Amino acid sequence: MNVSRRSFLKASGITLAAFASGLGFDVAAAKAQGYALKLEGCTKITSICHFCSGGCGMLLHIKDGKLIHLEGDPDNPINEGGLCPKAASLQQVAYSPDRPKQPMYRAPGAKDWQYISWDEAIERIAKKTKEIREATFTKTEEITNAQTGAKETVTVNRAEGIAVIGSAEIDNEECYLLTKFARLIGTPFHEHQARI
Amino acid sequence: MTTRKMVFVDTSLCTGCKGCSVACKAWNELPAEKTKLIYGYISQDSTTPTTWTYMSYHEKYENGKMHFLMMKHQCYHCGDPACMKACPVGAISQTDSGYVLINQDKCIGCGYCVANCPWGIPKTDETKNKTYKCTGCIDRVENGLKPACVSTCQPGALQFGDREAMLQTAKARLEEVKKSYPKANLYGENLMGGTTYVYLLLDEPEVYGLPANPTVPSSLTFWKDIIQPYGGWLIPLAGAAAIGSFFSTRLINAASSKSKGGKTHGH
Amino acid sequence: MSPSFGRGAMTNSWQDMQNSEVFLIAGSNCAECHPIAWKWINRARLKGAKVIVVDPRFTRTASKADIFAQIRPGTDIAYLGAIIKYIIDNKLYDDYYVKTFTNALYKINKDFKFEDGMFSGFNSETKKYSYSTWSYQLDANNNPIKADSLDDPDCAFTKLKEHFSRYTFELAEQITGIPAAKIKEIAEVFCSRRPGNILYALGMTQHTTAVQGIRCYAIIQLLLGNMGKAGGGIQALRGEPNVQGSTDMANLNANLPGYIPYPTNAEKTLQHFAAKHGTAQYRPMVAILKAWFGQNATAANDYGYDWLPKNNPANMPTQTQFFGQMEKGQFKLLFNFGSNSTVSIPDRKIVARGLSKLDMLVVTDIFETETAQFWREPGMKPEDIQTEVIFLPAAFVYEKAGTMTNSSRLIQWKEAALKPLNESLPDLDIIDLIFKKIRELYAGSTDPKDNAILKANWDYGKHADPYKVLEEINGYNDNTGKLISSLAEYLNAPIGTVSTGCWIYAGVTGSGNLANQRNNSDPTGLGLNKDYAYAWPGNIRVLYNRASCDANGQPVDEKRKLIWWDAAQGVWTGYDGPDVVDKTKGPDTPEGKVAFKQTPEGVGRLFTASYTSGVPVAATVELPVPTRSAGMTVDGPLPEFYEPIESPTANILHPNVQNNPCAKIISTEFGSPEEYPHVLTTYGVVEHFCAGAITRNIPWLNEIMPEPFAEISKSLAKKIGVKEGDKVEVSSARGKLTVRAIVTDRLQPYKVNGKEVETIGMPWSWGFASLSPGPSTNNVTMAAIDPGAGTPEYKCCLVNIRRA
Amino acid sequence: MVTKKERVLRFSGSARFAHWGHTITFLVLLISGLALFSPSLGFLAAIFGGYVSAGVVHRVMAVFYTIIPLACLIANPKGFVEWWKDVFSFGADDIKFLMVFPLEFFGFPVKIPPQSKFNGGEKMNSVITTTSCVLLAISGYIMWFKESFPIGLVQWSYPIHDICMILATTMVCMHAYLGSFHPGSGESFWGMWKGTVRADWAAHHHAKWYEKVTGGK
Repeated sequence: MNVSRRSFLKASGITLAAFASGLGFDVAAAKAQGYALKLEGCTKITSICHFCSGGCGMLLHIKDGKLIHLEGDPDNPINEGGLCPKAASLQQVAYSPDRPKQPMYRAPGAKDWQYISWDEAIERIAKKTKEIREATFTKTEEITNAQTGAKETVTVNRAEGIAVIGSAEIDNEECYLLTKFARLIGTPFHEHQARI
Repeated sequence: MTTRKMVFVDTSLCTGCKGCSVACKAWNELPAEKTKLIYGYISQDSTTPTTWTYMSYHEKYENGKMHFLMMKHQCYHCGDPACMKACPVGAISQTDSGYVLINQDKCIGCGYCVANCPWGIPKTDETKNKTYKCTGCIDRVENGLKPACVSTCQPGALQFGDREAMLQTAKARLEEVKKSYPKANLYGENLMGGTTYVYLLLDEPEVYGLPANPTVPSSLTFWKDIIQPYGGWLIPLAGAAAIGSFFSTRLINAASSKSKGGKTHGH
Repeated sequence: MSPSFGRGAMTNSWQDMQNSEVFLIAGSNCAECHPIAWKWINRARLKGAKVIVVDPRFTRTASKADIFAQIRPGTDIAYLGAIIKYIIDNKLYDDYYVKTFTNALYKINKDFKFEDGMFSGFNSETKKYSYSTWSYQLDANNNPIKADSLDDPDCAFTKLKEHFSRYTFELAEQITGIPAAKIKEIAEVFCSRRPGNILYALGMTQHTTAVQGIRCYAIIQLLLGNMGKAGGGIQALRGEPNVQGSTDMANLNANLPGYIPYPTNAEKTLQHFAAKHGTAQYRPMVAILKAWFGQNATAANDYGYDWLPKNNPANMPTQTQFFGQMEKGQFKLLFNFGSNSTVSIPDRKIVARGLSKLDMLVVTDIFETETAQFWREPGMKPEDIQTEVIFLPAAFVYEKAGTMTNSSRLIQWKEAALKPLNESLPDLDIIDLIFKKIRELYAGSTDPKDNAILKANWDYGKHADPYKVLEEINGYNDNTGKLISSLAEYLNAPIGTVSTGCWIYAGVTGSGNLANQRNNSDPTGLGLNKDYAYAWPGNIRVLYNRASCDANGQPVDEKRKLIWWDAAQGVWTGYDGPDVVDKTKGPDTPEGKVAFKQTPEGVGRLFTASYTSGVPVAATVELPVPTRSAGMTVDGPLPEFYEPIESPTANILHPNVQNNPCAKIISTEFGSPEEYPHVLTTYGVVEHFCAGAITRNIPWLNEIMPEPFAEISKSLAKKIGVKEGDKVEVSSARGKLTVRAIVTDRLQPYKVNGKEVETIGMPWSWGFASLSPGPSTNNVTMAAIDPGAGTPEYKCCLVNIRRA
Repeated sequence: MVTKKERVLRFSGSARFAHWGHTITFLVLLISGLALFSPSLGFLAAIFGGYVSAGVVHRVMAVFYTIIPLACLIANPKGFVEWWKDVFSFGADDIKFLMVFPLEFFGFPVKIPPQSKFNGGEKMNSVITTTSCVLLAISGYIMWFKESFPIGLVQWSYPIHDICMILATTMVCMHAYLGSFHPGSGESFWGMWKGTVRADWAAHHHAKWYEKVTGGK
């Protein structure tokens, strides 16, 4: 009985002390803490936004080859660090699990893709290009001379069966090379979404 | 950093692009949520544990003239933060620069801050038992960068700087904007002890669905300034009385049994 | 714009918008589709600039406008015509500017006529105009005869005045649905504040009257003297990140890089080509042939001109028409680099029909687009589709080095920041690998037809190096053996001694990689940033800036000085690169007055006359080679209003000529206003991009804009018994789709010819695949294209709507 | 005269179950909840393995805390009715009791007026405790499911929960002490523990009730 009485007292004491010291609002100390920046130690590489034609500069922070963060490039005089939602979201493309991992092939009539190697893909494309080019090539055609009205045969070197749709979303060098590629293989049928 | 900072949200310049929403997610590494359109272009109409800022749109067609108002919402970082007052575990603190922060190590997700914020900004993740809200990008700010939302804002509707200077900018801009929008007003300059995010609204706060005069709930003041500091004393008082009685009854009993020859009180 | 000014590009820069006093934003929802514009428009607004927005919907752009007018889609020319009439009637034009820098005083051929909606020279069989009467009265030296005053009955200004005299504010109200008083207010505000800036985008170009609408802008800006000035100009806000570059690089059937006209079978030799297009095009043609064929291109073999495929003008399909040619069996193999036609082509069922007929479709893209998997769209039968499809995963923008050219012609270099994800490769490598493999297959062939492949200059390293390609684009000088150092070096070198893959880019790598310049200082405060990256041509930031100076070559606007004539040094100089013929020719010389040097007349063209400048001279070739021919508007030298192909009303200007007589119509199904009473307009939203192939795979963007919708007015909602959030079915004669309804005051019914009309607005960025699939609006749109630009009329067609 | 050996039944089984069930749940709720009352009492949460598990315990206990009295009410409504009848038969003797009680409490010999089954103090305790407990439960559930209630109600629930906690705890302290270590009330503990009390104690402390149950013998 004595023991329990003593323990009761003890507990009461502790509770009392706690109340005495702890009651009332504890105003949080407003102290500046050391906030670590996740960008520390990152390499900064600039790039250009992939959407509208603004040409806004993006700044990619890279650590150990990994993209840590992407935001507007404050030194680009066009956007001065600003980015619209589309551009600001672009870091989600870097490691998107939805990006196809390797070339894919869909056979005639097939219901799904199958993965193929780059070598196989390029081989198939090149062979098909040659096949179609050979089958649909127009070396010369007859035209009416607008001035004289005479019929004449002209060299046109056209691969009629091949069309190329380029893109306004790839780099200049790529656009240029695509234009060159199309015309070299013989197709003037080369367009892209600038028309849209 | 000792001076108070401020973000001036000039809704007369905001184009509602939601760039701030995405930049916030990107910087704070917050996952996307599955949404549906709720109304108009609105797919989010409140903060969530993983959405710390969102855009709202308000349409008002008056006298043949359309008003399409828009503003971003996030924690206001009050000068007198109700959330901080409500927090029972001291997880919420305020920096000298004016930012109100939840220390996630201390937060227990009780939600007291959620219920007491006049704008209902903090939100509790019930599975993690942690409450989250805008941090004002304190890590950026303390390291000399602008908050992510400010930094990304293309139309320049968000400006960041020392509070005094920003307020001057805001007031000057208000004068200008009032010429075309007579109801324009600054929202936050003096509210809740002066907020860190101060808005130039083109119309009355109610049009934006905002409380015109947000205050620290009186229940919270009553609770935290009266009940908790003083009311609690009742308990130790009762305890003390019990202890007092424990001894006094026995002392009196002993005294009286001496005088009455050891007879008990006879209960 | 090219027919008006000589170049078809945005004239000023994004940063330059801060210098404007007033904006007319019509045909662009730039707050959503070009958010960067608003950084700079807002800077101008903070200085007091006014913003006028004309749009079929009250958009997020309109929310920031001082004046907003809701217009019936496709009727811009009507109210713009009224503004032109207002400027002329009230003599608000800049007299000196108009007389000096435009062809206002040039006398027009007396046979030119405009009657009952048609210009003279129409051939109803070919649906094409002959330009013979759209010409100047010429003197013996082939120079246009100039009138003494703007009142001369033959001069272009008078023709303009007469043509637009019909366009009253009241007539414009009947056509556009904008109240006459509001059109007047727009005219007053825009004319009273200069410099004024006009911004447009696809809202203007996606019509069968695309070019003529933009011609109206050109006329307004020339009359007001806003061209060539800081804060002025016409900004064609282009749609994609590198659409300026891809057009510069001629991913188009009618050009070679640098806007060289693509040779047709009528130009059977290089000499014929030179005769047709003049030295202005002959020079770059030789240079590009030298770039492409290197040592194998010699004067003796016409620099390999023969090896190039020649266009047959009778069969020059544009992208929208490609799919019809596939269905007809012409095309068997399609290379599709980074575009998503299955979502983006109007009346889009034509795409799947076409693709199904191919032998092989090759798609490169970042994500698996709808186009790549067209064969498994719900409703398709994959087992019946014999097309082989190869999908090649492409590297994303920051995974590869290279340049992109923004809307204001700024060429910016970027390094690869990350390795391409998984096995993906830059498109450059993909093209390089395919070409090298094809060349391997043709190795040893002696067939002349294979010369193009075998004799091509194609060596960019084992892994194609974009900088090597850019150097080829920049070009080399045979005499020095070095890269061309500047545009001037290319222009001054004898023909045949320099090569360049794209002459307008000449100089970009001539003295180091100028596209990679990073000095962002702006001492002028005008936002020129001249040492940041490189703008073609010749690093000029404000095109036609000669027009910003007076008769003495001094800036007319002291606050916005761009260039001036330094008499002491005898040279044009300034903050910007002077856009002049010759920097040493002063303002008192004929050359020194030329502000629009890419037109044959050297002036801005109010009336797009058919004209080829220069006298016949013997160049290095035998045939006569004139110097420069004019860019033409194929559907008339002056803009005229025509109703959209599908319209709720008759053309009240000329009931017999309802539509643009030259429009090319691809769709085969049309709806009547009785059956389909409402006007549909389509657009993008800020949260998604174009066909959405990338943005619909970005969770953060799906979060802020999760689904497609149809915006309708409250009155229409009431009529069809729909409330916010209900599903509605929108249908046209071509197809239908079901989406969520947004009921809003931002659309209002309006009166057209006394009849109440409703506009329905729908974004088009959704397709059946991706993380956020949704029905495609292009199920219902119209495949009819502008005769000049080749752009389809996405922006208006007739639809019906009901509760789904 | 009653002898010391005789015992009288004071509390039925269900009443005792209700009392002790309530006591245990209340104490657990108190300890698990106090951690949130003041940051300095945070150590109490450690008993439960931290705030989060303390919160879980608090919520689980809250359910028992509300179910037990309700269950007993349903099982033995008569007992409840009697209890409350007695509690509300608050008369002059009860007031007298309350007046002398403080002296009695500290051990001064006083004359206690005749009391019914529950003395004036116990009646007070019953009213305050019951009110507090009902309000505690209501405010607690509002706080728990705050999304379902108007924000003003939620906000007021916090101070109300605390006030009720303070009152209830104060009463518990007094009640527990009086029911255990207070020399004068010791027997009442056994009343609630065994159900019966010594007859002589009953006669002395709850004369009215004693007379009523024993028929004035």
